[in-house]
Formats: sequence, structure tokens, C-alpha cells
Amino acid sequence: MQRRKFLGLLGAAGLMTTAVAGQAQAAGSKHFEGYPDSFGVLHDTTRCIGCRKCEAACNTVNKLPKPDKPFDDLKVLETERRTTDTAYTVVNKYETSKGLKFRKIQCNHCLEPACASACFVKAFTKNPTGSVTYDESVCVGCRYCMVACSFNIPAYTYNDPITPKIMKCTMCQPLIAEGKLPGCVEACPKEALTFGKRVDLIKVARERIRQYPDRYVDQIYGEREMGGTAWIYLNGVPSPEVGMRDDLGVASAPELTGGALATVPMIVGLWPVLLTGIYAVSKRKDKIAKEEKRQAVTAALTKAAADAEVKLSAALTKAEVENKKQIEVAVKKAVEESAKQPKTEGEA
Amino acid sequence: MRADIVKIDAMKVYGKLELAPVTFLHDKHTDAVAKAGKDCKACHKEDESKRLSLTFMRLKDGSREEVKEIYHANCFKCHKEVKAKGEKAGPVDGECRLCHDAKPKTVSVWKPVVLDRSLHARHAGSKEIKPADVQYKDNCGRCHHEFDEKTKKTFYAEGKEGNCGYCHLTQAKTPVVKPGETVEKTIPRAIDAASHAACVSCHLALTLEKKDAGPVKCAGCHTADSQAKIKVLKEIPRMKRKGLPDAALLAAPYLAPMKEPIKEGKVLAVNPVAFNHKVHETVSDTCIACHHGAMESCSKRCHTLSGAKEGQFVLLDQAMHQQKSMRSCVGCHAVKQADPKCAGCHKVMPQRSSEASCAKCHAKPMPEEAKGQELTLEQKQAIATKMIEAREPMVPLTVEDIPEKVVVKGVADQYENAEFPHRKIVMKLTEGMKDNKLVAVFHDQYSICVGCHHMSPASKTPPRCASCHGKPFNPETPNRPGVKAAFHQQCMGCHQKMKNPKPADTACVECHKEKKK
Amino acid sequence: MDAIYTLHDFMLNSKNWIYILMGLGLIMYVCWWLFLTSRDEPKRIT
Amino acid sequence: MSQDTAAGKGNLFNIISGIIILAGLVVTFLRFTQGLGGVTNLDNNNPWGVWIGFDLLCGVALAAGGYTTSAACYIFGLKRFHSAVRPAILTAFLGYAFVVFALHYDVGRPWRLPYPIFVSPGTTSLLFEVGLCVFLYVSVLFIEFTPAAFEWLGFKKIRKVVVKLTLALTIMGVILSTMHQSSLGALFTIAPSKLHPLWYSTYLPVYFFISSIFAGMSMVIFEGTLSHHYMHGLMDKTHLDEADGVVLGFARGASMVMMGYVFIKIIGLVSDGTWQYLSSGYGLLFLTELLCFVALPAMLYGIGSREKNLKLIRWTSLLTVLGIVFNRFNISMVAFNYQLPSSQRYFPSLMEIVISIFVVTLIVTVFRFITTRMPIFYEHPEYAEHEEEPAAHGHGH
Repeated sequence: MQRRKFLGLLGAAGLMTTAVAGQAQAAGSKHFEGYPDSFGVLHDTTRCIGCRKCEAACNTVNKLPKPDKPFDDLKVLETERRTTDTAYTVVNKYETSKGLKFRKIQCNHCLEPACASACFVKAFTKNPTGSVTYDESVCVGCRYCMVACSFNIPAYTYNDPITPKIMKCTMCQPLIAEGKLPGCVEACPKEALTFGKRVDLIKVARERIRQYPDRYVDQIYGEREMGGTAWIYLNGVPSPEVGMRDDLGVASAPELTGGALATVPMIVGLWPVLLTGIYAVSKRKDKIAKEEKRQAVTAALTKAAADAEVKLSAALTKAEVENKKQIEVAVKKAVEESAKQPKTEGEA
Repeated sequence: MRADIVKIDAMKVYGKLELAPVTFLHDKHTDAVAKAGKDCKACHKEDESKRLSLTFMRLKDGSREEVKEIYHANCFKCHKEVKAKGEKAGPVDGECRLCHDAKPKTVSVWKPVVLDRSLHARHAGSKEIKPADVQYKDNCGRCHHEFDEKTKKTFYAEGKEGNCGYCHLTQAKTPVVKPGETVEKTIPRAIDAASHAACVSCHLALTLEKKDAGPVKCAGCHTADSQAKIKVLKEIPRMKRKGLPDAALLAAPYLAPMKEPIKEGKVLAVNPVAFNHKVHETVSDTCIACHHGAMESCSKRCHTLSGAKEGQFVLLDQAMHQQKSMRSCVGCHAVKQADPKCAGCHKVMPQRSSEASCAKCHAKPMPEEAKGQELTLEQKQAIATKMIEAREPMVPLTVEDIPEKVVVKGVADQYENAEFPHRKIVMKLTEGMKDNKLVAVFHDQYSICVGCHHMSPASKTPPRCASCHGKPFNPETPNRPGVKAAFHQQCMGCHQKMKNPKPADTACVECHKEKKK
Repeated sequence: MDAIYTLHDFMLNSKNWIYILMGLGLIMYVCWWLFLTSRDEPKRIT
Repeated sequence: MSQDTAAGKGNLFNIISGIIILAGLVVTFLRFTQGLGGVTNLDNNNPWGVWIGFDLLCGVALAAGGYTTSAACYIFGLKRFHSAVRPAILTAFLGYAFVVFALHYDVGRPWRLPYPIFVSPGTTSLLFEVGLCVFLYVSVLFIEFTPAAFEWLGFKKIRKVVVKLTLALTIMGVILSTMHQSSLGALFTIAPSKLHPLWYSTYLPVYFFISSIFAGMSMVIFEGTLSHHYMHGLMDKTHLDEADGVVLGFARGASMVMMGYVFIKIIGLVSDGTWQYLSSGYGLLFLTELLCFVALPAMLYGIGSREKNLKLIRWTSLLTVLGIVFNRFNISMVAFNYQLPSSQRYFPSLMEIVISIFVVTLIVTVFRFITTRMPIFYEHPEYAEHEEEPAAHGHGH
């Protein structure tokens, strides 16, 4: 299925097909690789044991409220969870064809973040470190970022009436900036989470697949999904078995909306031309019709003048009567209307 | 749920079928025929040598209409007869789609039969199956045969017995007759036709003679139930094939020497492998597990050094070393390593080939006898036998050499130091290796240490883990975990691979107690 | 200006200009139309 | 006697709207004291509910009558629609004004609604585009509406200035409408993984724009029907004389546009290769939407306009309006998050629905307030002559 041909928008107005194609092509030839040396995390789900140490560490580092059930209560894993406004990361348990598997969920810090692309107040920033962070101070609370995120990550403090905000993993941006590890990575006892430069992590992941061909499926999830993510995954089972969609495609959010955005200036550029054109044509038609009518009357008059006087006077009378009638109709209409609206007129 | 479904689509050879193939239940008809007091000949004709044809009521296919008529006339005739007796009978003329059912409801539970070593030995040792000719001691020739192109007859060639499938393929080849050729080419029958003709007719004959015989009905061989009931010999005698070697010297073909000092003769391309054929016979069910295409030497026609069409261009080295193939030495051994008893060491660390591991098979140095000359088969076997006998048995480490307890220090502030029952674990691992011939050949004293102390040279005093595993995520060594993860990966990985669920991965305090605050 | 590393940043930058240009373009159209029609005879109504 | 009935109807209307407005005020209080969580069924997986699906998407689509009618009259020169322009502009203005009003409920911090334009413009966002256009278009509609108010208030000079701008404003209105109507659809192009493939298309913006045209036309017919029923007395002769022509003309126009819409929807199915989903449950929903709510009304409109069957056209307009609501609901709610298990799907809470009804009631109330006071359904006698050639006051001079 080819759903993501964002050039498909061309039809927005049949007229501008060529113009838009040119536009999109120019954007398409420009290629962006993301910040060089940006960081990422490789999550090897075959190593994850579901101990929830990462959840606990995340909670502490980000000073989130303590959960109802403690982090060493592993019964929590029995129900599938997602990130919420009080948990930037959660670990889920999956029954797979290769037995129980666990997977940590958090913001994947896309290379081309959909949330940032969707935000109409630039509240999200892709940092050179690789993290995607959120600035509460400009957020209006439209929640389009939540609609846009393919991974269903951003959460919202729905119960806050005054200062509701988006809550989402920051990849521990303050810690990375200090040269430290993100809280969850630091806490992982098995290095199921490997922190490093994304380019290196891709190599590490490839190496692991090469060394243990039986242990891994031959895919680095997040290498290309949604244009690539800073968090990448190695799985022992096909990704849907551990709750990761394999139908996200590789087009990034700005690519998906680029076509629609590209048509906007074309509308502004061409609609006035088209509409004034139509206006001018219809205007001109009116003018010609009027002119013809006038000429017809004149011609009739001229012809009549050459004719017999009787005929002339008859024609003149007829024309007069017509004129009179028209005036009468107009006057009558005005009188009728003013009669209908005595109150309004009075006020005026 | 039947094992006796025969799809009758004989008309296929004449072009597109007009109706769906007939789903024919063979056993059901066998029973009905027997009940009517008839035998196989009611449906199958005998040829001049009194052998039953596998096709229905004919020896040779005629025209399309003829064959069609044979089926319709004979089927209907019998069905009508049965019906006349007032019994339940099959469809007759006009009820086309009762037989030609495009969506039959019957589910097939048919299973292929494997003539494994036990079953083979039971046939070879059977008193009812007599040798093919008085000149032979054994009865191999009753089944195994070769084909004589001149006489167009099969004959028994002693010492050349091979798997039926070598010639009788799953689907028989179509004969290639060049224009102008009138000679009728004989193509070996497909394996199903060949085996039914051979096995079932023999079983049938013996059954008629009221002797101990194998099954004759479909369900007798082709269901899981019946296969489970097949008697398995406890002690399986070796096959009696002439020239079956005890040991073989596996070596790449001879090449002219490259080095100056050896001027005369040819040399082996690589150091040869002394292969214990006798032991390997006992660990595999059939000969074709290894000899999958022919009984001869692998490198003779198929897996040559440069590859050959017969071997689908799989080179000799690949044929022996392919990880993924169960026919290769390495592939089969890798499966053995996946045994939970072995997997703790073998499946946790990445697989690595080293010079030492090559030398485990390929004798080093090259045996003196094999140098600079081409050897006969007997000479090779003798060398191999000698090499196998010379193998030293593995001497396990003495208990005293194994530290009893190892304390893992510097565990995160949340927990106490971990006390690791080192000796207990080593002993447990050693126990799993006992009495295993494969283990004995491929392991030495320190192999068991290397399972965990993986990168260091084999010794009684390997370096501490932390000397390599330091801080995690060192960009210089991206594949080397930090010390905490190294321990957890090693311990948990081994427990998981050896199917030892205790302690659970998340039972932190069972290895290191929680620190009191 | 710093180098641009992501498509998103590139678009943010280019779209800023495009929106400004769109505003200017609309004004330009009005001015141009007025210029085009400035010599037309003023129409008489009635 | 007819006056009594009208008065009775008026009272009943006042009572019902009074109750709704009271309930709306209660929920409003809860919304701004308890937060969104207190009154809505929205959650982290379903961030947009009926306030976006109905108040924004349907509100904007159904207010499209403003630009379609004014464009038909002033740009395409179809003068016979002239009397329909003012009611359409007023409906559109109120529609958009209340879309903005309703957004105050939905967004977390409504006082920051100007931020995208004045503080931190996120120009990569289609929502920015929508926001900017809606902001500008509300302003345009307001200016387009002001002549009626100025006539009412007697501000002749300023009215003259505004009337001169008619053509410019109309063109501006069409541009802005094209942009934001389509961008509302394009909002969903960012989430191909969440919107069911039958509805997801790169043509979404085109679909939204085209459907807004017939949505607007149908709304003019529908709203005209209601107005004629309840406000007959306010209409002048021209309005009444032209009304049937407007209905017939719009029905024919809508019928044609809807056929085009059906065609491009089918093209979309084939070009994205999603036709294979038609046999699923969602396929049935999709076909219902396309056949029963677009293709069928398109035919009924056609028959109605051929046979001058005004009654049929009026009922069809209701069907079409419902179809638009159905389509917008499908895209924003039913087919959105289709991959989630049913336990995690969204269904609006009672309080959300109350607010939506509250907003509609407010629109109707304000509409009544304005139409009973200002020259909407009739031409102000003092200005009648000037209205004859409104376009001539545009750039022509």
C-alpha cells in the first residue's frame, strides 16, 4: 500500500498541478540527516527482564509523584500500560512466540519529531543532543502533538484546570547536557538500554544481529520508522509481538504534511488571479449585454426615425410606456419596502 | 480426519480438469471390497509378472476418453452392485459432484513414513524377508537395487546400497526423448509409486501367507498413531553394508604442492579430519542425514572445491561448515550445543571461530603418513582409526582447583555484596557434560572455565571480570558491557539458556541481599 | 545563521518567510489591480 | 391567530434555550474549575473529542455558506443569489465566532489562543495555518457583516467604505476558506498510522475543501428553510422572490460538486489501493458515508432541481448536512485510533455534548437577535440603490 505519497496533494486545485510538483521536488532534493553526533538509546528487548528499575529511576530523576503501587510490585505488568502524565516511561510484558518478552516505552525522540512538526507554537524542540523537549511556557493546550505522535507518547494533565501541560520523557536532557546518563539507562541492570551516539548504536545493533542471528529478528526498529528515532530497538520477535507497530512507514511527519503545506502559498498566489479573472469575465459579460441592449434601443430609434411618423410616434410611445413601467415598478417596490419596515426606518 | 485420502487427478495429463479432482478414500474402499469378498484385483490389474498396477483398472493409460470411461464404468458398476444389495454405496452416474467435490470436508492427517535405523534393522533382520538370491547372506537385495540400462532390468549390486530417494525422486522426471529417437527411456518412478509398489506388495504377499508382515492399509503407516506404535529396537545393530567404515579420513582432494620442499606427489588441500563414522551412525536416524544426495564421498561429484552443478554449487568447505544446515558437521554440532545442558556456555557468548577450534577437527600437525602422497581408501581409514585412538580423554579439573565461593563486590549501594557459589555451579555444569562423546572430543580441562571467563586464555587463574568490564558505554568498546551488566547478562543468560528458572531474573535479593538503610 | 540539520527546522525557517511573502503578495495583487484599472473610464451608474 | 402560534413557538424556544444555556453555564463552570478531565471523556490516547469533531470541524464546514454564496454572487456574477448573501455571511460569521468561542473550552489555556500568531508562530503546523486563517477569516466575515450593523445604526459613511471593499473581502474570504477548509483535513495527514486507511489519504485536504463547498450550499438551503419557517415576516419581497431561485440554483450546484466529490473519493481509494478494505466493517461505514450521504443526496438534489421540487431539495439539504457531520465525525473520532482496542476508544461524555448543544443554541439565539434588528432578510430602503452594483465599488474605481 502506498499511502504516503505526499505529493498526491497536487490535485488541491487541478490548475496548479505543475506548480506544486515543482515545489515539492525542490524540497525533496534537500536531504537532512539530523544533528551529527546526537545521542540515542538502543533498547535490546531480548535483554529486558521487566524489573521496572528504569521506571523507578525515571520517577526519581524527574521528580514525578509516587505511584499507588511501588515499583518492585511486578504484578503491575499484568495489564498493558502506556505513558501517562505521571509516568514518562513504562515497561510492558508481552506473550510472544519466543516466550515472555518485556519492552520499555518512552518518547522515542524522533529525528523529525511529529510533535514538533504539529505544534503551532513551537513548544517542542529537537535538541542537538538528540532529545526532544517541551516548553510549557508557550503551550496553548491544543493537544495536536498527541494526535500527531505515532507512538502515542505525549500525555496531558487533563485534571489541571489552570496550567495543564504535556508530560513526556525528556531523555533526561539536563543530565545529558552534564555528560551524565539518562536515569533509566543508568538504572538498567542488564544494559538492555545502551546509551551512546546514535550512529554508533546503529553499528552496535548491526553487530549484535550479526553475532546472534538466532536471537534477533533482522531489523533495527527506529532506524527508519517515522523518519528514524533516537531510541532504537532490537527485538527477538517481530515487532508487533512486543506491541510495536510495523506499519508506521518511513516518512517523517514533516514529509507527511509537507505536501499540504506546500499548496497553501499556491492558493494565495493563484486564487486572486483566478478569481479576479472570473470576476472580470462575468463583469464584462454584463457590460456587453448592457451595451447590446442600449445599441438595440438606439438602432430601433434610428430605424424608426427613417420610418413613417406614425410608426415613429408609436415606437416612441411604446418605449415611453416601457420606461414608465420600469420606474413605476421601482417606486412601487421602494414604497412597499418602506411600508414593511416602519420601525427600522423610524430608528434610522 | 483420515490418512487414506487419494486425490484422483489422473486426467491432469490431458490438460485442464473439467471437474474437481476426486477425493478418494482408499482404506474405506479396501474394506468395502474385502466385505464384498473381493481382493485388490477388483480395482488393480496384474501385469505379466503378477505385480499389481498402482493405477485403477489399467496397466497403461490410453486416450483421455478411455481413461475417463475406465473410472466411470468401473466405479459405477461396483457402486451399483453394492446398492443392489441394499447397502450404503458410493455415488453413481449423474451424481458427479459427490465424487468431484471441489471442497471436500475430509481433513487429511496423512504423515510421511520415515524408515529410520530401527525400522531398517527390523527389515534387515527379518526372517520372513529372504535374501534376493542364494549367493547372498543378507536380504538387502530384496529392496536395494540398481538399474541396468541395457537389459532394462533392475539388479542387486552388493555394497552399493543407497537411499531409495537418490533415484526415486519426490516427483519423477519427465523423460527427455530427442526427435528421431524411438528408444523408450526408462525413468525411475516417483518415490510414492516406487515405495507403494515395493512395500505394500511385499506386506500384502506376507499377509496373505499369514506371516508377520507390515501394514497394508493407508492408515497402517501414515497416521501419527500407527507410527507411534511401530516397535523400536533397543539395541540397533549396525548396518551390514559392505565397506561401511569405522573411521574415515575427511580431506579435501589432493592438490599439487605449492611449497618448494615438497616436489614430488600431491598433498591434501587442508589438514584432514579423522571422522568417527561408527559413532556418528548411532546419533543419526538415517544415512541421508549426512549422505543426502548419494552414498559416495561428498567431494567426488557434488561438493567439489570449485563447486559443481550436481551439488548446486555448494563448495566442499560450505558443505562441511554451514552453520544453518543440518547436513553439515558444524550445523549439526551447533544444534547439539543448543541442548540446555550446553547452551549456558555455547549460546550466551557470540559464536567465534578460532585457530584452536579449527584444530579440534583438522589434525594439527598433518599426520606423517598423509604427507606428500596420495593415499588409498584403506590407508586413509587406517590413519583415521589411529588418530581417533590417539585422542586423549578429557581430564576434569580437580575439585580443589575450583574456588568454592566468589564474592562479587562493589554492587550498587542498594544491595549487599553478592556471594557466588562458584564451585557448585562448575560442578553442576561438569555433571551435564559427563558421558558425552561429543563433549569428550571437543572439550579440554579448561573449556568449562572459558564458558564464563570467555576472552582470557584458558588457565586456572583467569583475570577478574572487572579488568575488562569497567564503565559501561565506552565508545571505544561499544560491544563490551559494563561490569554490572556483564554479570547480570552472564548469570541470567546462562540460567535462561539452561532452562533453570531459579532465581527469577527479577528476584534481585536472592543473589544479593538488600542493604539495610 | 547556524547550519540546519533537520527537515523540521528547515521548514520552520522557510515557512516563516513564506507566510510573510503571502501577506506581501496579497497586498501586491491589490496594488497591481488598482494600477491595471486606473485608466479605465469610471463607470456611470444609472 | 398566526401571531399567537408564533408567540407560542417563541416562548417554547425561549424556555428550551434557557434551560440549555443554564446547563451550559454549569458545565462551563466545571470545565474551568475541574479542568478538561473533570468534564470530558478525553484521555491520553484520544486527545480530541466531540469539541473538535463537531464544534470545530463541522462548525467550520457548515459555515462555508458564507464564502460560497458571496463568491457566487460577487465573483461569478450570479446576481440572483444576492438576497441570500447577507444571511449566509451572518451565519458564517456567527459560525466562525462560535467555533473560536468553543475552542476556549477545548484548549488547555484558552487565554493563550493568540500565541500561535503573536508570540511563537509554529509555521510548520497545519494547525497554525488553520488558526491564522480562521483568525483572519473571522475578521473578514466581521467586516463583511458590518454594513448590516451600520445600516441599522445609521453610520452611512463608514458603511460606504466597507461596501467598497466587498470584492476584495470576497476574494480574501475565498482564499482563506480554501486554505483553512483544506488544512482542517490536512491536520490528519500527519497521522497515517492512526486514521483508518479508507479515510486517510494525501487528498484529505482536497476532500475537506470540496465537501465544504456543498456543505456550505446545503447549509444555506437548510438554514433558509428554517428562516422561512420561523422568520417569514422579516423578509422583503426581493428576498422572498429570489429565495426559490437560490434554492434551485444551489441544489444544482451542490449536486454537481457532490458528484465530483464522489468521483475524487473513488480516485483516492484506487490511488492509495485501499479499496480492499471496503469489505470490512469500516468499509461498510465508508460506503454508507459515501453512498447514502453524498451520492444519494447528489441525485436527490439533481432530481429536485430538475423537477423544481423545493420540498425534496430542502429535505436533501438536511441529509447532506448530516452527511457532512457524519464524515467529520468519522475522520475525527470513529475511524481515528481505529487500531486501539474498543476499551480504549473514545465516546463523548454528556457534559461534552451539553457544551456542543449550548454553543449551537447560542448561535441560534444571537442569530435571532441580529436578524430581528438588522437588515439581513431585507434591503434597507435607504441603501437599496447602492446594493444594485456592489461589485462596482470594489477595485473598479
